[in-house]
Amino acid sequence: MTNFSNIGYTLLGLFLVLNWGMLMSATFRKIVARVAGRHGIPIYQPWIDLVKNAGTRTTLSHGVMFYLGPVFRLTGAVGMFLFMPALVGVGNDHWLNFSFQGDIVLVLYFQLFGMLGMALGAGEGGQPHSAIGIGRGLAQHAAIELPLTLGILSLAIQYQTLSLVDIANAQQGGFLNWSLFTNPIASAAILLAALGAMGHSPFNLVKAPNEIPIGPPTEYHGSYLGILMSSGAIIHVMEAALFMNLVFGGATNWIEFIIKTFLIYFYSVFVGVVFPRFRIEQSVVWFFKLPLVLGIIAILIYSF
Amino acid sequence: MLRNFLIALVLASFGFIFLNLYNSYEPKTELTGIAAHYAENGASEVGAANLVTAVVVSYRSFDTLGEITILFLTAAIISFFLKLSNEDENKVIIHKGTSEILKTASQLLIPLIFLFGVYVFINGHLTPGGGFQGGAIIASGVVLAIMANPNMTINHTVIVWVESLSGVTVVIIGVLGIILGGGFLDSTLDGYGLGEFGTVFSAGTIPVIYSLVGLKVGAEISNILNKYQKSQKES
Amino acid sequence: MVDPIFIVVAALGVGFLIGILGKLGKTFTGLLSLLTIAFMTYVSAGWLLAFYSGSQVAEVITTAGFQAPFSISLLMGYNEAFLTTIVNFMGLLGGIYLFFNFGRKGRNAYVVYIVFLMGLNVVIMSRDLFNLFVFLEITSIATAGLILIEDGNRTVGAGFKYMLATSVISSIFLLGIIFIYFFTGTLSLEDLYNNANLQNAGGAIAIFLVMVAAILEMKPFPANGWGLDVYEGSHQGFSALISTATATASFYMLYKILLIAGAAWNYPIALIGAFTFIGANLFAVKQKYARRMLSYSSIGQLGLLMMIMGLREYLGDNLNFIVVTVLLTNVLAKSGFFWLIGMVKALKLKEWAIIRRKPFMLFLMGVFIFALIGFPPFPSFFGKWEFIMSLAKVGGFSWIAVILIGSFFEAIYLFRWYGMAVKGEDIYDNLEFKTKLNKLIPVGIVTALLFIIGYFSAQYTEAGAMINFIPFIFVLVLFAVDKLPLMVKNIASIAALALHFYMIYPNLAGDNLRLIFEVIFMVGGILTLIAGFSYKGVRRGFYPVAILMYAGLTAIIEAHTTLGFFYGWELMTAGSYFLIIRGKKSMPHALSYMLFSIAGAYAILAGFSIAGIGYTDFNLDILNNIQYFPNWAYGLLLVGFLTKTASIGLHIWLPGAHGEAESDVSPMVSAILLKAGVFGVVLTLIGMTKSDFDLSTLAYILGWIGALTALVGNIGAVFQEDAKRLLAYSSIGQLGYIIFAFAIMTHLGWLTGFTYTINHFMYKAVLFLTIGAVVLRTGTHNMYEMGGLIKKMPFAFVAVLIGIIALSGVPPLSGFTGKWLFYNAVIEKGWYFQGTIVFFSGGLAFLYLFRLIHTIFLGQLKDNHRELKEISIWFLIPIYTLIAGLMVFSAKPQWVLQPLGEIIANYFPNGGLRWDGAFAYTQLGHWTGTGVMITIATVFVSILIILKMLTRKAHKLEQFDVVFSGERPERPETTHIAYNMYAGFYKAVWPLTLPYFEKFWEWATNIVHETAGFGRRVYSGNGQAYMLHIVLFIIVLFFITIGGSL
Amino acid sequence: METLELGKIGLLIGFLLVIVGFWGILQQKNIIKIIVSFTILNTGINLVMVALGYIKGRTAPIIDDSVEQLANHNVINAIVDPVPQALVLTAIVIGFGVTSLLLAYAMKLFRAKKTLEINQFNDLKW
Repeated sequence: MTNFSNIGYTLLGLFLVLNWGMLMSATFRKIVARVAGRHGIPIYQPWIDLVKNAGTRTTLSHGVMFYLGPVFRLTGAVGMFLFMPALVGVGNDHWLNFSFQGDIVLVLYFQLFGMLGMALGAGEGGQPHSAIGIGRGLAQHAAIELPLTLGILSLAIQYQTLSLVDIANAQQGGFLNWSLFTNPIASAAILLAALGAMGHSPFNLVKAPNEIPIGPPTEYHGSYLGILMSSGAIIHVMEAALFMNLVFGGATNWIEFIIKTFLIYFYSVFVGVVFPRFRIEQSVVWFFKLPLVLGIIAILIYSF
Repeated sequence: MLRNFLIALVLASFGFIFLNLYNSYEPKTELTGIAAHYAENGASEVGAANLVTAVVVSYRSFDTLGEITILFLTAAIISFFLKLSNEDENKVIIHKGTSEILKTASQLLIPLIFLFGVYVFINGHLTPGGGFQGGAIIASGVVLAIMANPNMTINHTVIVWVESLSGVTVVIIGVLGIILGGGFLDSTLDGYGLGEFGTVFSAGTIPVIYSLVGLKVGAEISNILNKYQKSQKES
Repeated sequence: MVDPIFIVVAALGVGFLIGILGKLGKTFTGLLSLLTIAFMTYVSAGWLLAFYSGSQVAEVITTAGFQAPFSISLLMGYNEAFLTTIVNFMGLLGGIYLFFNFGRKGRNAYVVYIVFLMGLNVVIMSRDLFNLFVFLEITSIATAGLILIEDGNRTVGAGFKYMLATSVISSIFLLGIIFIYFFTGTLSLEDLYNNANLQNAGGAIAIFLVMVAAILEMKPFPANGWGLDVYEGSHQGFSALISTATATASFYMLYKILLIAGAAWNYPIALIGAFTFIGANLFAVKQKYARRMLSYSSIGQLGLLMMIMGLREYLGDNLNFIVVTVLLTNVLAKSGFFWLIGMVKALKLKEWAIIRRKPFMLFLMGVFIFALIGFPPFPSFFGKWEFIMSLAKVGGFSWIAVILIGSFFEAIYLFRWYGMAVKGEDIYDNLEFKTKLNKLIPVGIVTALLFIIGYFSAQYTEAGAMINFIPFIFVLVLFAVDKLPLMVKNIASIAALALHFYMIYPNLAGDNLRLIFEVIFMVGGILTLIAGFSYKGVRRGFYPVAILMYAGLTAIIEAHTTLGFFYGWELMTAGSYFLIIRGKKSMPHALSYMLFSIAGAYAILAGFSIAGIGYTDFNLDILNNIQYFPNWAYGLLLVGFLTKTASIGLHIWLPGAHGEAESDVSPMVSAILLKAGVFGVVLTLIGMTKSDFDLSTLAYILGWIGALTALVGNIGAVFQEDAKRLLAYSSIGQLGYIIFAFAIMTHLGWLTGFTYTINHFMYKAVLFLTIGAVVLRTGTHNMYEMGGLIKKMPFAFVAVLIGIIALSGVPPLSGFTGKWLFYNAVIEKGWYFQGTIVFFSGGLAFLYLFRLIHTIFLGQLKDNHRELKEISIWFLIPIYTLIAGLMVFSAKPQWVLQPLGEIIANYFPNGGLRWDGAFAYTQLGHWTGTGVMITIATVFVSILIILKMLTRKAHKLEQFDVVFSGERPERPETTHIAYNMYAGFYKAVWPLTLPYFEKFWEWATNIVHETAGFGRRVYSGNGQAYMLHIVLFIIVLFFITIGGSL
Repeated sequence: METLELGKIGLLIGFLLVIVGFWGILQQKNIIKIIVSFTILNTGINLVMVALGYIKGRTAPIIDDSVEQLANHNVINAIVDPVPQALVLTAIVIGFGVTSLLLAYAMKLFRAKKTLEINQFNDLKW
């Protein structure tokens, strides 16, 4: 059984993921700008922001919970990294991180750790926009839950395991073994849910910049913001990595990891640039339609 | 409308029931059951020539006690039901006098009626009649008296005393039956023989009981009448 | 013994004498008559004792020195002794009660009263048909007189109707008697029993006539308008006697005549009884006036007695026990009730709020109501139990249904009334009531007797003798010392719970299943009681009922028999009802709670009765091997328990009941009480696992019920504005999870179920206690009226924070344990859709939980809350104790899950968790609570340190230092996002939130009320119409019974 | 048709009176008339009782010379059934009691509402 011996690899992986995440978000902003016909930021902007934020002298606090909010958030992000394997497949045991501590259920529920803490922190800020954003976020999350759960259940039944590692390993040996092809319907449900989970337009209700100026983090600045940015970066990658492991056969080396996460991430980004933002009820209802149906079918296949 | 229909239905159905009863009725040809026993042994066991009286005062004396109780009960209830408030009580209404004939006739008749009543209950065990009948006759005398002279008042105390004493005595005699006889209300007490059959002093305690009953009934009915009459005063 | 004839002698002797002695004054007359009645009681009681001791044999008393049939004879047997004792004793009490009323009417009233009782005695003892008639007339006339001891036209009218009715009845009776004599030549009952001469058409009719008369004396539905009017119109002191003494006598008269009529009449009698029982109780539902409502109730009881008589041949040895208990309960409780009404002059039900001015009277009222409905420990509880059990054994399920439905109607109106008395607002300054000693004494005596006889009837039954009454006695003690200060009572109560737990622990040590629940009940009880210290003053009436509930809960756990279980169940129901109704606006909610509980209890009762078929004893193990109709038995039991767990459709009572309850009561009824239902479900399911039948369908349905309940509960919670209602709905949802998990019927499923049970106990207690305490501070339930309280009560905030993290199932707290097991159990079982619904509900939990903590503790502090202090220490103590437990369970789940696994292995040996140190494995997944806890803690702390280093001197902002749309808000209200928080989400899911079930139950209620309102109009109040009813009743009965055969 | 014997006639008339009584009780509106109807009803029943005790060609159950002659010293063949007569006696007395009480009630009712219409007296209902 893997244990804490390869903690070094884990930290290294974390570092990689953090930087890759920032790079990815920069690219994202660039693309959006180009689509809008602007020039956009330089690609190294995120690092500059991070350093600048970390360096700010004065920091203001609304209170303890406000202070802890970002900590929760980053813990959630790091935890998500820890409880998921970075790389799977033969000879990658040292890249499995702490995935031995729990299976996919742990991952799914641990996402919420960060969300919740962040929500509370922002809540203490007393900024109405935060509350609005959080409210939307929770509602949408509940809606996403349905197709996602159904899809994941379907996979779990297919592979007769809940362990993310085993699921990913089961898909090795040629892309035809990917769930995407072995269990297309469940994959479809999951990927549609993924759009919501990634939180880009049309599902970026939480941060909806020009409605509730970036929602929850509104009140955060300086070091808080720095922490939030890094956690955001990690989360983006790990969200993608989650779906990679579920549907796209995981990654056996970092190149594969980077490519796959990049593609998955930008799949949501591109959808985002094309579609305008939903209103909350539209979003919820949308998930109750096609994704839900797909999910149900995906289950029905295994019910008989 | 529905009501009338229902009533008609009810009456018709009762008719049907009674018809069935009537059809299942064959006239008796001889005495059966307890009646036969009474006919055969009534004279010897009870010693009353009037077998009805034998049944009423001896065999089924417990019922008779109930009868007395009922009359007594009715009188009691009416006496507090129709009780007058004090000012009503003291009010005096002068009824206009009745006809001379009635007055005179009543003066002649009332003693006779009382006498007849007494006769009827004293001979209750020999001839048709008995305590209740006698009592009723006496009460009818009282009615006549009241009619003849509406302003007369009956002496309440006397009535009450007669009522109570006679009642209590009946009960006491009944208890004597337990001590000296075969059971409660036994009319044949040891050391108090049946007497000679067919004479007034025969049939054990029956004449006594019946006389008491007669007094009691008379008193009670008069009492009730009295209350009715008085209640005219109620405003 | 004294010759019974002296009952008559004494009565008449004194009666006649009073004519003269009356001169000596009313008081003397009164005392003399009481003395006489006392003597009569002494005689009959003497006989009763003689019979009870067993030495005595029945004795025939002849009159006039001749043997029956030639003379009238009386019989003094066991029955006669018992019944005459009832009559005379109640007569004595009634005499005391009415002492001065009689006095006002003059000496004759006493006479009539004595003769009335004497008449009843003879009616019971007489063995001669015509004599029966005579003394029946005596009693009717006496009744017609005694009605008049209360003045007023209503009274006179009632009496007149009564006389008309009885005259009709008696003439029918007489007609029958004379024909019976004609055909048989005798009048003695002995000769008439199975007399060959009555075997012809005429004989049949003759029998019919006497029979129908006897039945009519029992005031059968609908030919009983006159009876109602008498009960209502006459002085309540005397109504008490009609509904007890007279009822007893005419009951026995009917019995004696039924023996002439023969077995052919059993069924009709039972049927008429059933109609009367249901009809009367149904119509009573519509009543607004206490007296009349109680009259209906009395007639209903007569119906029940008739049912028992008609069905007596099925009841075997239990017959006497059933009759005695039901009869005695009715006699004592009903008379007590009428006497109570006589003292409380309130006519309208809602005016009864004035009874609160004398708490003792309120207590008495409660005793009578619970006795009438048949709650323990009162006699009728055991009587009805035996009755139903015996009926089930002979397949009389429709009769059981009748009894339960009728009793349920009775519960409806009695508890609505009681609710008005306990909680209705007392705005009737014009009304006041005096409690004279001579009126209190009889009421007190019957109350005491109810308890005593209840105790002895428990001892009579084998199962009842096993019940431990000590907790209940402690409750009575608490009632007695209710005036003491809160501190004393609270300490005493806590000590009592602790002591009890200590004492019964050895018995449970072997049985971990029960032990878990006992711990939840007792430890939970102690913790929630601690919160009570924060209250000031005396807090009247709280501790008795709280302990009553805990007494019931522990009785459920300790029960070895179905009877014992049901006993505990009913105690718990009663206690919780009183706890709930204490809330300010709780009147309607307490009522619906009670009604659902009683309906549920009856379902359980029916289930037990079916389960008991084929068994002689009531051992609880019979549930493990139900031999007949297993689906019905288990189904009914489940339905019953699901009413307590507030499952979908049966849940509408919970939000109000839990939401409006007092701050420390909500956790009692939510975190603790609901587990009783869970325990019941578990017991039933255990039985189902052991059963040889295939009950998978039942479990499957249960699974869906659980899932849908979870959905309904959580959806409901999302859109609440009231914090406590939010938590209440959340409880519904949580219980849904639990039911679902147990319904899975696998090792993992049950492990999940137990995990959730324990978790829910802890975090729901934490949340309810905290929110309750906060509500005590803020004085409002509405979340949008709060906000920003984290600054004022940080400890409360932390408590809620931990509570919601645990409830929502976010790692690393114990809530996740449940979620993780859930996934494994669901996939293993293959209930994907139900499972998904539950997971979705879990998602909804986030919405309401965030709303709970955000709108209360975060956001903007309200101006009127600036002075608030931290919640009371007495709340914090239990809260943090529970949190400690929660933490241990989270960090070391194996400490709890492994023993649980061992328990469950008894029922599901395969497919449990495989433990490797702190690592848990299933076929599908793996997880380590401890490890995750450590990891997360490490990460969290290190990040915190980093942040600390980055932000050395973060300085505090003021409340309004936020920029909102370019404005700096000065009013918290405008800036606090709380009201209708999830409007957008509502637009998406509103169809799920419609009150379908509320509508359904509303509809059902209306049906009942409309029916009652329409049906009761047959009682037009016109005496002539009543006579018409009577004759119609005769006709109809005639054509139903013998009309056809002619 | 053959001539009805006395017993049957009594029985029929009795029944008739009973039915008439019931008719009055149910149909009459005036309380006094209702009470009268009750007495008719009772009379009917009493007549039925006596009729049932009747035996053709026998004399009253009083043992005197007439009985002696009728069936030389054999009372049992001479008299009609004494029991019904005893019962009738009781029944009459009871009837008297009831009637008098009813009349008292009638007085009170009249005092209360100055009317004897039974429809007027339905204070307690439903």
